[in-house]
Amino acid sequence: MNPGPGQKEQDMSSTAEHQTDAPPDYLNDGYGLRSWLLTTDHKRIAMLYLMSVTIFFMMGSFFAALIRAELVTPEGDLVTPDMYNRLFTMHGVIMVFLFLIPTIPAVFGNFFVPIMIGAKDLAMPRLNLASWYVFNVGAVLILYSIFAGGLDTGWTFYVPYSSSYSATNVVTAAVGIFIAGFASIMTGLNLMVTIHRMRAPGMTWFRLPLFVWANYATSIIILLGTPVVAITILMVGAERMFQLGIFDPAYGGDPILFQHLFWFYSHPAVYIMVLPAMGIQSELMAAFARKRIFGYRYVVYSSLGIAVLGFLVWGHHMYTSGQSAYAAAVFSILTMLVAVPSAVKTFNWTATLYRGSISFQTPMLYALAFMGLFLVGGLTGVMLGTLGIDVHVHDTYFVVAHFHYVMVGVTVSAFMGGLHYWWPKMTGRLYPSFPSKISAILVFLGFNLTFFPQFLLGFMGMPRRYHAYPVEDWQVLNVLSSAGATVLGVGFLLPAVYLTWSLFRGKRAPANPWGAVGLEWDIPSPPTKHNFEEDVVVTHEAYDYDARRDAIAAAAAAKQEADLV
Amino acid sequence: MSEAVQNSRLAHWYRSWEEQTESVTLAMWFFLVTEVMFFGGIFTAYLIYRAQNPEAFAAASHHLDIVMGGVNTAVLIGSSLTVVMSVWAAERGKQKALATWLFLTMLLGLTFLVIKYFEYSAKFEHNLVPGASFEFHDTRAGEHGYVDPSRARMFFHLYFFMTGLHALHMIIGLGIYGVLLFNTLKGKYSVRWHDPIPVAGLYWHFVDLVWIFLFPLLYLIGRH
Amino acid sequence: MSTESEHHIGLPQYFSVFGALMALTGLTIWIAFQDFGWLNNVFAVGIAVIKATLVILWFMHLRYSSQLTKSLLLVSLFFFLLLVAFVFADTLTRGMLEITGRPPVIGG
Amino acid sequence: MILANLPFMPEQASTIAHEIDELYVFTVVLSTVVSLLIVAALIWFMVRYKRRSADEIGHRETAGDWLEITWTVIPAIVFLGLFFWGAKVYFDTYRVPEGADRYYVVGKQWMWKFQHPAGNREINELHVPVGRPIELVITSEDVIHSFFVPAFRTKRDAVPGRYSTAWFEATKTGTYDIFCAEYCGAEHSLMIGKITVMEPADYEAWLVDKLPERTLAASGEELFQEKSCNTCHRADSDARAPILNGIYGSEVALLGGARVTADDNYIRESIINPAGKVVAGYQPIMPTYKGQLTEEEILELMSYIQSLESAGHEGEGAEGTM
Repeated sequence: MNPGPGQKEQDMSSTAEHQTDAPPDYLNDGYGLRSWLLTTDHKRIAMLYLMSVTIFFMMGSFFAALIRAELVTPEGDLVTPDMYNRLFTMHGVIMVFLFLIPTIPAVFGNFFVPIMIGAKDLAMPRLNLASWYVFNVGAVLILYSIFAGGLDTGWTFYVPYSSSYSATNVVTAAVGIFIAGFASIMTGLNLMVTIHRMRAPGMTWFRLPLFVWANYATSIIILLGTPVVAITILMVGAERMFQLGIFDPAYGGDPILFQHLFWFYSHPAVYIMVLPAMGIQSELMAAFARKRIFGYRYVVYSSLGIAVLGFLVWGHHMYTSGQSAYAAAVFSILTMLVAVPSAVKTFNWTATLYRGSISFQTPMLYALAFMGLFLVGGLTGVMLGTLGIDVHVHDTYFVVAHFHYVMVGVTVSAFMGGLHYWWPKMTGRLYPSFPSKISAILVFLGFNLTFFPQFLLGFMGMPRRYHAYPVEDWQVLNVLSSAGATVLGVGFLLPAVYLTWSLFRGKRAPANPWGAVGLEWDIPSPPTKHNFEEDVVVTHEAYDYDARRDAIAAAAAAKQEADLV
Repeated sequence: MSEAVQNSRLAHWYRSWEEQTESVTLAMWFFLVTEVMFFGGIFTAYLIYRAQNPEAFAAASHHLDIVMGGVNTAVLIGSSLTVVMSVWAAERGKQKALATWLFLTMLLGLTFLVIKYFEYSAKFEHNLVPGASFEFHDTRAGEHGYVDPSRARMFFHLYFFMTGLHALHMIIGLGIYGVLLFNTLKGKYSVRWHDPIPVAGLYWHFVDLVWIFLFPLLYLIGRH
Repeated sequence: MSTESEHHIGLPQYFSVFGALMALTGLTIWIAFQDFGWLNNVFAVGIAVIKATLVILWFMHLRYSSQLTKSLLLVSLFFFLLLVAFVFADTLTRGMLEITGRPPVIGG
Repeated sequence: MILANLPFMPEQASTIAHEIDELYVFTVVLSTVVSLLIVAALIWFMVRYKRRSADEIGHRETAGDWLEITWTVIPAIVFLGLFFWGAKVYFDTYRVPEGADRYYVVGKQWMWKFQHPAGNREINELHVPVGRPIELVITSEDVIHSFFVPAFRTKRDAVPGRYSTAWFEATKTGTYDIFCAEYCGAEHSLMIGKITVMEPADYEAWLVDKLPERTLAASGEELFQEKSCNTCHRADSDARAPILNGIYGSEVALLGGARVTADDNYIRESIINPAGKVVAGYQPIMPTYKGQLTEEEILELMSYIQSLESAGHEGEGAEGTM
């Protein structure tokens, strides 16, 4: 899907023709393992994160492929039920905690937030490097639990199964998630302090690019939500190891209290996953329509609105769980309110294209796919928030389809869009545009073929986490879904090929290949170690294409001359 | 301390000393926000279960040793004072005073942990530690009626989890202050640059704050 | 604490805050042994909040910190109370609707 | 009924199935229309404002505050409308109608155990009469399960340590699937059963030939004696324990002034943790029966207590006061 080169970045960069006086770019600013593993440069740490999350994305996808293979036949005869439980649990845990939550803030947030606000680096570079190591330690613990017998509690760890009935290594995985969560807190903290303290002179709050705003809102959620799941997981660990049965009904404990504490984090966590993706979407729409985002302030307020309202709605995961009907009604009203900011953003992105100058390069294909899939994902979310419908479709494939439309359809396509948008800036290389467009289309088609049938399966009553389904006529839809999964898999593998190829033989990227406006496009690609050679003073708004008309013309000319298609 | 060494403390990506101090302090305050939510989770569980079984919690709380709890509270408030004195000394560059206040803070922290150790061992003797050997008898004076031992055991689940977590934070605090003391003796801090002292102080005060809430909620219920 | 120079907190202030904290600890222990019914809980939490504010404002220098630092504390308290409030909203109203045929009798 | 035979819809075999389907189809149609409008706008903009030259830039737009307000308020109103409709349907699914027959459902790792009011016991099979409101009192013996019948659109989690209620009224005879919807371990996907809806006459016939020796309430009464509950809970006792006649569903004043309604959870808790909620005017001297009674025995005691109508009027099948 994107470069997963085994060895470190620096041995692959081509023979760098050193400009005599200009400082070397950050990739060539030091060679050898030490310069990479002990770097405090936010750009190198972002590349290290990119490698880690790519490996975990591939592992998670591998488990997903096995799940889809299993569900081709109703009998569920590919793997035993225990194995299947481990498969969907590890697919969930790896994808949620090791890919979706860290990726965009830790890769693109780390790389571009400092550049976009005109800073030389993050507020605490050493903490940034430490977060990468802590993240990998947590990941190793989670992955170790696979080989030591796996985990079969589902990524939700519902008590009392996870605390007293599961014989798998829940505690190892729980400690792994705790540590990975700590890395997420470190990243969130770093971004928060940087955005507050390190903005260049002239970069006022409402001149910040929307990607920075999105990371700001995400950091709020990370800082307020992650600790609660950390303590909840510690409680489950304490119950398993020291018999401190805090959720054990035998001592008056309440399994539904676990669900409250778990979802208090896990719903805002889905906004941790989706808000940065919305930030990338705003960047892509502005860059490829060459126009200011329509209603910039409303998009900012809706990001902050989502961050705050996100904490008020977690009860919609528990409508049928024995939670009181009145509390369910309160959570349902608030869920309807939290859907409004997302609707506002969708309308604003659509309005941005009006009278814009739209070009259909690969990142824009992903952005347009984002729009379609976010409509479906968002509106089915509203359906699930409606009390009446959720009673029937809770814990069925309708829910699985909804959150995959939002997680894969929205977050991953924004990640792919962002990757293709910033790849020239991060690596100084251009990738071939034809295969990348093919892979974008493949991803879109494969995705819809995989997950749209699951909406139908869900309403017909197929429960989730079933390795075998007794109803014969569900098989057709399941086979369609599995077929879609293979197309999606190919669609995601293609970028790994051509992006890695571009690292060696891709054309040299000019400073502004897309003719976009933003501090990151005013510096060479790849940028130097300290990003800006002279102090930056910001005078324009975020996407002020009119003021930068000449710069765009020059960039377009440079691109023409580098005979890019 | 030579000027060069001092300047190396000003990280190159900050524009001034004040900006660096403000950023580091702000970062610690953000971290304390996560700590508030971290303890918030277990305090929520405590409040819910206490609301559901007030009698059982009152009976169980009666078993806690209020003298040790009270002394521990005084010890922690004392340690907060020594921390504040260490910040006061650091601001004025009084290296010797700084070292003594840091050492006193560690001493008080250690006293707290030692008292905690005695409390826990007392619980072991009265088999009040959740596990196979847990047995509970209502020792409150006067007629309070029957208390379900399993609900009283829930109090001890929360008691050991919360005070254990707090003690863990105290141990981390001792580690931090050990490093500070070591650096002070090596003369790393000066009037110009002593950021770690007040920042570590914030963390220590937070650990004291948690105990300020833990003490009444765990020790003082059911005493009347 | 932004610039240290203008508002050094003097030693007497530190000691008076320390004295107040010790006094409040004694008070809260004494109150615990008196029977004020449900007021006991209010006193216990109230005194703890007062002690906490003393520590935060003086010992943690929040009095002289930036507006942002002050708001951080309130934000984190707000979200903690939000968690407690919604979980209580659920546990307290749980049994209401589930009685066969008989509408819930609220209060009274 | 147009909704009855839409493709990809499960059978509508209960009264509320129709309501839920109406709400669902309305939301799907509304979402599709709105999405198509937005996608149409997107496509039109993409075609109309394609980039003509490499250095062309978009027009400078002024923000339309009124436009923003309209597309904030309108979605909010539509969503709140959806909420009210959804809430009405939700409360219909959970407010059990008067005089529903009460069946007990006990989820145990990887099977469903049912108890009929008449005393019959079944595993993974449930026979119910058509056209009568059936109330299910659901609990679990180990982990959280979830009783889910797609054809009736009912779903309720079986949470260990407490009772949850759900109800349905079957409108069509036939056999429908029962699933466990909440992940509960190794054979979560094998924890399925069949619910057979029969005409009332066939149901009575089925009951008779499978009738156990005594009803739930009767076995509850026997347990009541066996566990010597009646030594204190006697009508004429010198007030050492509250009289249980007619207590079920009534309102109870507790020691310390609180008032609570004596529902299933209250009775179960008073058996497991008697000192939790003591009735005003009595001493908390009742010992706990935790660990001495299985879930089924507690349900039998529950049925017996419910059958004790207050001495005043003649309940159906009540044996009067002891």
